[in-house]
Amino acid sequence: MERIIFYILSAIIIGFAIASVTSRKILRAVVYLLFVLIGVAGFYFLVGYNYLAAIQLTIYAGGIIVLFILSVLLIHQIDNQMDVASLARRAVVGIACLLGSGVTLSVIWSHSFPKPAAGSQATEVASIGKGMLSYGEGGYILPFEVITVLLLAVIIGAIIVSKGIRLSLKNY
Amino acid sequence: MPAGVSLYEILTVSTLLFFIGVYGFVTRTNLISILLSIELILNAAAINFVAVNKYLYPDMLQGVYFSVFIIAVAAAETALAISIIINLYRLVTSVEVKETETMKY
Amino acid sequence: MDILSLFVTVPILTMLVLVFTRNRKQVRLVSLFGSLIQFGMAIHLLFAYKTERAVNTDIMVFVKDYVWFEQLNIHYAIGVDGISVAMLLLTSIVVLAGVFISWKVEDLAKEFFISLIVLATGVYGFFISIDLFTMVVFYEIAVIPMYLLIGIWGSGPKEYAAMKLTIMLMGASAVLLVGVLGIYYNSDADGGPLTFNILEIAQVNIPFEAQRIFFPLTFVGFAVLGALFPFHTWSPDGHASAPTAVSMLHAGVLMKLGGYGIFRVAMYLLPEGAMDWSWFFIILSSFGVVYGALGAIRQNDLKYINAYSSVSHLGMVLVALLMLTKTAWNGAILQSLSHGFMTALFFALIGMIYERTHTRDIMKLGGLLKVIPFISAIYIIAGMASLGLPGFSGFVAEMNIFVGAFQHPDLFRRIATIVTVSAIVVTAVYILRVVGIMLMGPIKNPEFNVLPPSTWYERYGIFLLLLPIIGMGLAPLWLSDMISASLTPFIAQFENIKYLSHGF
Amino acid sequence: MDFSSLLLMRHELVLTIIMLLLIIAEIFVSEKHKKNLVNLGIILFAIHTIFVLLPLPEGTLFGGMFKTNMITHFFKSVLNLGVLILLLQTGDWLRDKVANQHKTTEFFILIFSSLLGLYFMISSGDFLMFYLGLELSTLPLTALAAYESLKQKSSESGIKLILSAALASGTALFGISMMYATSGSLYFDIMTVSASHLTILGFLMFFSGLAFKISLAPFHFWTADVYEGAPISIASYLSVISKGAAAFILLVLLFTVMKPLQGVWTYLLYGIALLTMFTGNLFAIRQQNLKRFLAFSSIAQAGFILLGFLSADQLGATTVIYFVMIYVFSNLGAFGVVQAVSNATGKENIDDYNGLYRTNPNLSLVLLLALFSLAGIPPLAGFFGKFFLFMAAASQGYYFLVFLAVVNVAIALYYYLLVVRAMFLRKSDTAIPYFKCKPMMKLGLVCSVLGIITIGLYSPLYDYIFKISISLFE
Amino acid sequence: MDFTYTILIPLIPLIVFLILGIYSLKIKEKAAGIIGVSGLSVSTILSLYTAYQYFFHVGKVDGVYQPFVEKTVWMNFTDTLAIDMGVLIDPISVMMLVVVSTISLMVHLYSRGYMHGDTGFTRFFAYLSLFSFSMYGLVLATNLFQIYIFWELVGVSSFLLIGYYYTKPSAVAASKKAFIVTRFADFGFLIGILMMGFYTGTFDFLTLNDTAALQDMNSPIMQNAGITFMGFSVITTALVLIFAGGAGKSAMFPFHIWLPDAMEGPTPVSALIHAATMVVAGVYLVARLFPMFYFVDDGAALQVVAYVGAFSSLLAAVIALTQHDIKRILAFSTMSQIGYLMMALGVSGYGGDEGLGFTASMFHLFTHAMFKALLFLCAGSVIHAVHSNLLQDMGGLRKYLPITHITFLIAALAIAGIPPFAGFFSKDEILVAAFQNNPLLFWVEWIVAGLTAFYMFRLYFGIFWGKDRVYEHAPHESPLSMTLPLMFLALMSATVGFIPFSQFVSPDFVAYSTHLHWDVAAMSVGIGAIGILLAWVMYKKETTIPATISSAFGFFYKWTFNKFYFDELYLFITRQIIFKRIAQPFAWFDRNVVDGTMNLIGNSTVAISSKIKGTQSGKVQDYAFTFVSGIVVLVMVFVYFMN
Repeated sequence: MERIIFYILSAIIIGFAIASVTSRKILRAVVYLLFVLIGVAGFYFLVGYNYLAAIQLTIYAGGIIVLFILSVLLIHQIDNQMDVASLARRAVVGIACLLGSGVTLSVIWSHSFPKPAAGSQATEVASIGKGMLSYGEGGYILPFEVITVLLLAVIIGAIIVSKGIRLSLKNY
Repeated sequence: MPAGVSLYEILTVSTLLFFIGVYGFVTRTNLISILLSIELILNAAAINFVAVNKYLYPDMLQGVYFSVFIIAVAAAETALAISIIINLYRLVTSVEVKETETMKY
Repeated sequence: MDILSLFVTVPILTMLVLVFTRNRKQVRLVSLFGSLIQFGMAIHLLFAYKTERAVNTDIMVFVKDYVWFEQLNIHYAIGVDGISVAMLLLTSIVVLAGVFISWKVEDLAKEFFISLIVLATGVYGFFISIDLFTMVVFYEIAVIPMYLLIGIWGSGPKEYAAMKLTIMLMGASAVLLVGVLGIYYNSDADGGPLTFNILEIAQVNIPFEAQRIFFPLTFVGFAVLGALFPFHTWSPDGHASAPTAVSMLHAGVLMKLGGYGIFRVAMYLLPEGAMDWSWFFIILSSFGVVYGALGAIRQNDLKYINAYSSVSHLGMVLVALLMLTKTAWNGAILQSLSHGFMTALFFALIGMIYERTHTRDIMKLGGLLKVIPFISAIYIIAGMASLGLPGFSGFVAEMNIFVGAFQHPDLFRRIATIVTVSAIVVTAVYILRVVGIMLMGPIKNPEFNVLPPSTWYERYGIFLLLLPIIGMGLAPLWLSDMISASLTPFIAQFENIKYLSHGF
Repeated sequence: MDFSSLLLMRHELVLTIIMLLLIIAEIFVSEKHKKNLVNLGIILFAIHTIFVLLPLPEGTLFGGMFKTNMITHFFKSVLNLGVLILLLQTGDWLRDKVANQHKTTEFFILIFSSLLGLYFMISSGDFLMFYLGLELSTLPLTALAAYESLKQKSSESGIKLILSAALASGTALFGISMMYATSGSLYFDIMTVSASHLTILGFLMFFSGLAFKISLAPFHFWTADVYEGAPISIASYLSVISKGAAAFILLVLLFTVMKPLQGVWTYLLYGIALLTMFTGNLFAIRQQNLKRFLAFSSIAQAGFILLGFLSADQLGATTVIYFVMIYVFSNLGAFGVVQAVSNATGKENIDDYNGLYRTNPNLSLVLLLALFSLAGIPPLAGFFGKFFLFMAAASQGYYFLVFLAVVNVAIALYYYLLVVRAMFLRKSDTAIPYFKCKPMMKLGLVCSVLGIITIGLYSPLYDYIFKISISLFE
Repeated sequence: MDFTYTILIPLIPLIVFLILGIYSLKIKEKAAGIIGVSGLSVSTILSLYTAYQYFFHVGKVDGVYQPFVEKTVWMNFTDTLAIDMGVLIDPISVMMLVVVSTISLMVHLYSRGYMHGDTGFTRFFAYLSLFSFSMYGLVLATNLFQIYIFWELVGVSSFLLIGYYYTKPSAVAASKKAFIVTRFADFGFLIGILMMGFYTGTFDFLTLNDTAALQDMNSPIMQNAGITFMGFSVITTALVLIFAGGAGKSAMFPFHIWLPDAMEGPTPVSALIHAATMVVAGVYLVARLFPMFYFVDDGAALQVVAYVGAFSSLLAAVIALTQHDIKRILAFSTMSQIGYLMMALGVSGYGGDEGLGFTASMFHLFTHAMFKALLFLCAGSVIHAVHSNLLQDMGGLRKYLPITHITFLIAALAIAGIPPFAGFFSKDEILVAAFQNNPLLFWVEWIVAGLTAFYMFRLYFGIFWGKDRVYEHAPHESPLSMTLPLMFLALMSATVGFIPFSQFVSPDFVAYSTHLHWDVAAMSVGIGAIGILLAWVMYKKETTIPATISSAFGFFYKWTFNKFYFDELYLFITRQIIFKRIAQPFAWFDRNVVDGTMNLIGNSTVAISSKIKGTQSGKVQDYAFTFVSGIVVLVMVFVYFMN
């Protein structure tokens, strides 16, 4: 049963991924990406990391996709056809990517993974939250703090990049 | 873990996803769609972490936490990238890749 | 501060003072004063060495050794033997003469003299150092200023010449560097510690395989500076474009680093490699001797002629070094010295002629002996010295080389020797060609009927260079004995490996 | 753990506090005093630099996520020094060109947060911290690259940087996940690296992420374009600070965690070093724009740095750190002069420098020294660094590599001399007229020149690095 | 009795040279003349005193002349080999001292008149002193290297003196030619010295000439003589090479071409250097090493000397027949006479009467110096009078230049070998020696004797008889300063023949006595007389005979007149072969191939860099593609090819 679900999910992921990198309407591409993300979230559900799946849905599907859509709207790109790269280019890149994935897959499949260790960590939200805030072994408070700085920096960066024009126009 | 689904298959999916992303990154002519491809790549990595964590080292959640941070960083990255792209759009009213080829050689 | 380190510190101090000079007058005086001090030190060192040598039988005297980079076994190690003392004397004299000759430098005088002294510092340091690392350091210090000196104050296609010279010499130092590293990492062959110190490495039996690999690298690395045959092309262009004093220092002193380095590093540390490769390099260099001389025959630019004759004369140095006999080595060192003085004198005279006539094309000149008798007469004397006339240093050096080379019993070296000796005829041809066309014969150009006579500083420069030439030529004993006394360790190096038994 | 041990994070904490102070100041400083924020930022950072020089015990925090020891501490201080000099050189530009755009504080905050990222990357104890540090050090720079938002080039370089960075980090992540799969953990201390194919795959992908930051060929292409478009100070920061830090962390990882893979990365670095040196030099030869020129020269330098890795011993490590330090000062000197000239006249091409010596002798001398140090001319520091790198490579018998490297030195000398030629040899009627450097710029240049001259000759420094770098090997 | 003071003989001229040379622009003509002459006269007196002392008092110990040596080490080569500087006093060196001093003094005196009013007067005397110094040094040399040193110095002073009129292109060319040709010969000389030094372990004449060792087959020298180098016995090769050096200085075939051109120099110079002293240096060199030449390989090298000498004398005599420039005629006669000397040495034996050739050669060297110098000085006086070198411009001068006329006649008779003049005795001894040892050479030289007489009197009649030419101003006799030396030398030429030379000079330094061989004497006088008569018939009056003969021998005449085209040949070799075919290609090769390669390396680097610039395309996607494909390639390399 789970197996079938997995195959369906992977079909969704791969299929929509391809669609999203080939579609000539950008908005559609965004939507396809949304499906991919949802597929990934589904996969997280499947392996039992519900919290992660939730984050995937909220931040990705909820946040980033919206961001994309907004920007697309902002730059009036909804319905005009993107011109695609030349066939030769696509062919070359495609073959290269196939080659690359072939190499990677061959390496992966030729590798024998150790047997999974018994027992598994509790994955309910509370424990994850504790882990996120504990500073001992397996505690993630430091990365948590760092990511806040990162976000702050990125916000400021985004601000200065976009704030430039108006003020400078005023000054010039 | 899901019955009958081996780690190999999951890694296969993620690998394919990764290279599809690369393909998109290289072939798309529009900056925003390049960003989309990047999301694919990041997701591929995230899937790997989760799968490995689940299948091999389920006693600790390193992979899961890693994926969480990946997602967060991805969001930040995208936001910043989009702001720069929009700035470019305000300068040249286009988000085509070919607008970003003035500096070369 | 020990007596040797002064040779590095005094020029540096001179530079520092120069930085604060205000007008050209001060610049001249300061640099003159500085180079006078160096000259004095060189003289003093000469006598100090003689007295020290009397009581001290070490290979090197006045040895000082300061640890520099401990983990890398890099020391600042200095010391001198007869050879380096002679070389230091040469350097100081040529530098002093150079200062005199470039008395009238107008454009950026301060910078000019500073770079000149940087060059001198490098040369001094190279000659006093017995640590491979410091040697390489000073080598490159000496080479780099050439770029600015030629590029800024030069004439003709100076940018091209300067770039070519710098790049070729730096490429050479690239090869050299590999060789030095190779020697360093084989210096523990006998289980001792790694070391850069020449004297210590000399005690080590570096394995033959390593020697035969690293000898050519080291040799070529230095030989490019010594204008070895296929790698000499930087020298004509460089000399032709360089200002007078720079040509003097370059041909007179800098090119000597090549022969000295080959002798002190390549051959002293890698005797078996030298044995193994000497046939090849003998062919190159003895060919270079004739080649340079023949090249000089067809040139019309005075500086080109002199540059090619340098190729020929320094080729003799290389041949002599590879002949592996004490006399030939003695001759090689003497030849380095005498060529240093002679070629410096030549370039000085060429510079004076060029200043007056604004051409270096001998076909445009003629009958100068009538117009500027002093300079012309000195030119003839220099020419005679350069074609090996007895009574001048060239003869002493060449005879040592020829006799020494002939002491080596094997036929191949005999033939190489005879080829080399044949150069004395060709030398006579091109020297007399210049003398005949430029100094004798009718005056070709009416505007050369009256030319300003030589000035006091020019005369000082000339005499400074002429005296040692004649001194060496008339009384070679004091010098050649001092040098040949210092050759014994080298002999020992080669006797360790019984070079005669290698044979050909 | 008690919170006194947080003092181990002195660098990071103080820097964060400074950022906060700046934000607060931004709020309270009135319109017309905005310019003073520049001085404030620089002064605060100077204080920080000096303060954190205090010695520091070794230690590990957060369950091994954050490690600090003498060598990391030392290197962070080097970075501080570099950033300080860079800020000194940038101050005038900020004050005159930027202040009126209300962007000064942001500039400082972004620079500092990037530096903070580098700190975390350097002392990261696991891949997660490493990854976050990487991102934290890169993303603010993308914003800064696009800082001059009126210039299309600036935005272009920003886009190029962020897209390449994203791809690089994505690849690195994929690689890290593979290594996670094979080595069982993300903590450097715990993970057991084995030389299986999958590990090699993961390692290579992860390596590409760092190689991107050090701009090693073939992962270097972004460099020139980004440098050219970005503000000079950012180009300088990219080429000096972040590259140096990345080299350092690469060193740490290869010598500790990836030790089992030595058989792989030795050959890898051998090839990459050659490729990088030749690419950098061959491209640099024909550059006109000085920023591009320096970009390629810095690529070549990165190639040289790799030589030091090849002798996987303490001398090699010491040499690499030593060289990076020298490189920091030399490059800062070069960029500083370029920035000074570009601030005064807006000219950035080599031909514009014709006859510079006759109008601005001091600036030309600084540039001369910096370039000669980069080219490796004694007695400047660069020579010592390069020579020791060659020694390191030769100690393992890679004489051929050393030979090619030195050939590259000759090529490099050629194009450095092209600049020298323009400044000293050429005469030009349209030469850049004389202009006076602001005191801050002067200070910055003097500092870098001091570094260039002294570091090489002052051997105790090398000994000190050698002494403390032992902590990499226990 | 020690002869240390003889060091002064060369040193005084050296000092004079330094004084005159350094202040050549300051010292006036008169002072210069006085300084030069007085300096040299001191040397002359010393030399004569030495000769007197040596020959008549201390030299001879129980019938054998003992060599005296004073020397000091000048430079060390190896433990055994060194260059000494010193004086070697033995019969031949003393004899040479006398010759050099006499001629040189005469020339000095003569020059004061001849060079009067010349701008470079001081310089001229400086050069003369330099030459005297070098010649003395050469004569007194104690070893091969010392002789080589002064050999070079002599060459240089000859170069300077030939090129004295340095604004005259022909003079410059001649001086260059002289120096380079002799230098080329010296190349052989030097190699010879090197071989000699290596195989005998010494440069010292006395050691080399140690007859005991030379006769003992086990002595090191003879041992080494067995060694062959490129097929020849090394010592013989060395000797031949050394002789080559001598041939160069002495203008023997094939190095003779420089001598005629050397006449571009002032006439006194020709008299001093190119007639009397320097040109016989080669002969002196062979004589110095005579024991070696004689004993090593049974005189194989000596044969070469003999035949080269004979051939040269014949060649020169034939050429001299047709020349018009009187100085050139004299030059060729000099060459031919030196050929005599060489031949005489070549046919000489060792010890007792066997050594006649040696003695004769030295004797003839002595006499020849006198009358040939006299001839040149006379020629100078004539040229001084008519301002031309060419025979055509002269005639009937006997009434204008009585003294010159008489002295010239005496000299001519002397050289023609007419008794009782000096030449007769010496030449006679030479012919005798040849007659006894090598009839072929004897006949050759006999013919040459006739030719000599013929062309000398062609010259004599051509100058002093025949009808007057048009002279722009009436020729007048030269001043006393010039005629005095003439008269003195004439006296010598007339009388020195009676010196019993064999009492003083012999190969083994043992005095012995010679007697006249009437048959040979008669033959030589006869042929001489025939030659003179022919000349009388053809040239005393203007006749058409010469023209008819020359047209009769058209082709041969043309060849001889052009000196058998040797100059052209050498010119071809140097200009066409060495310069054009060798040096030019070398220069080209250097510029284009060697230098070209260097430039090519540089340019190709730049070219490559512009070739690959395309990869930096500015397209971020291309960068990404390279990025990923780079990884893939690396993975493939490390996973598949590097296990």
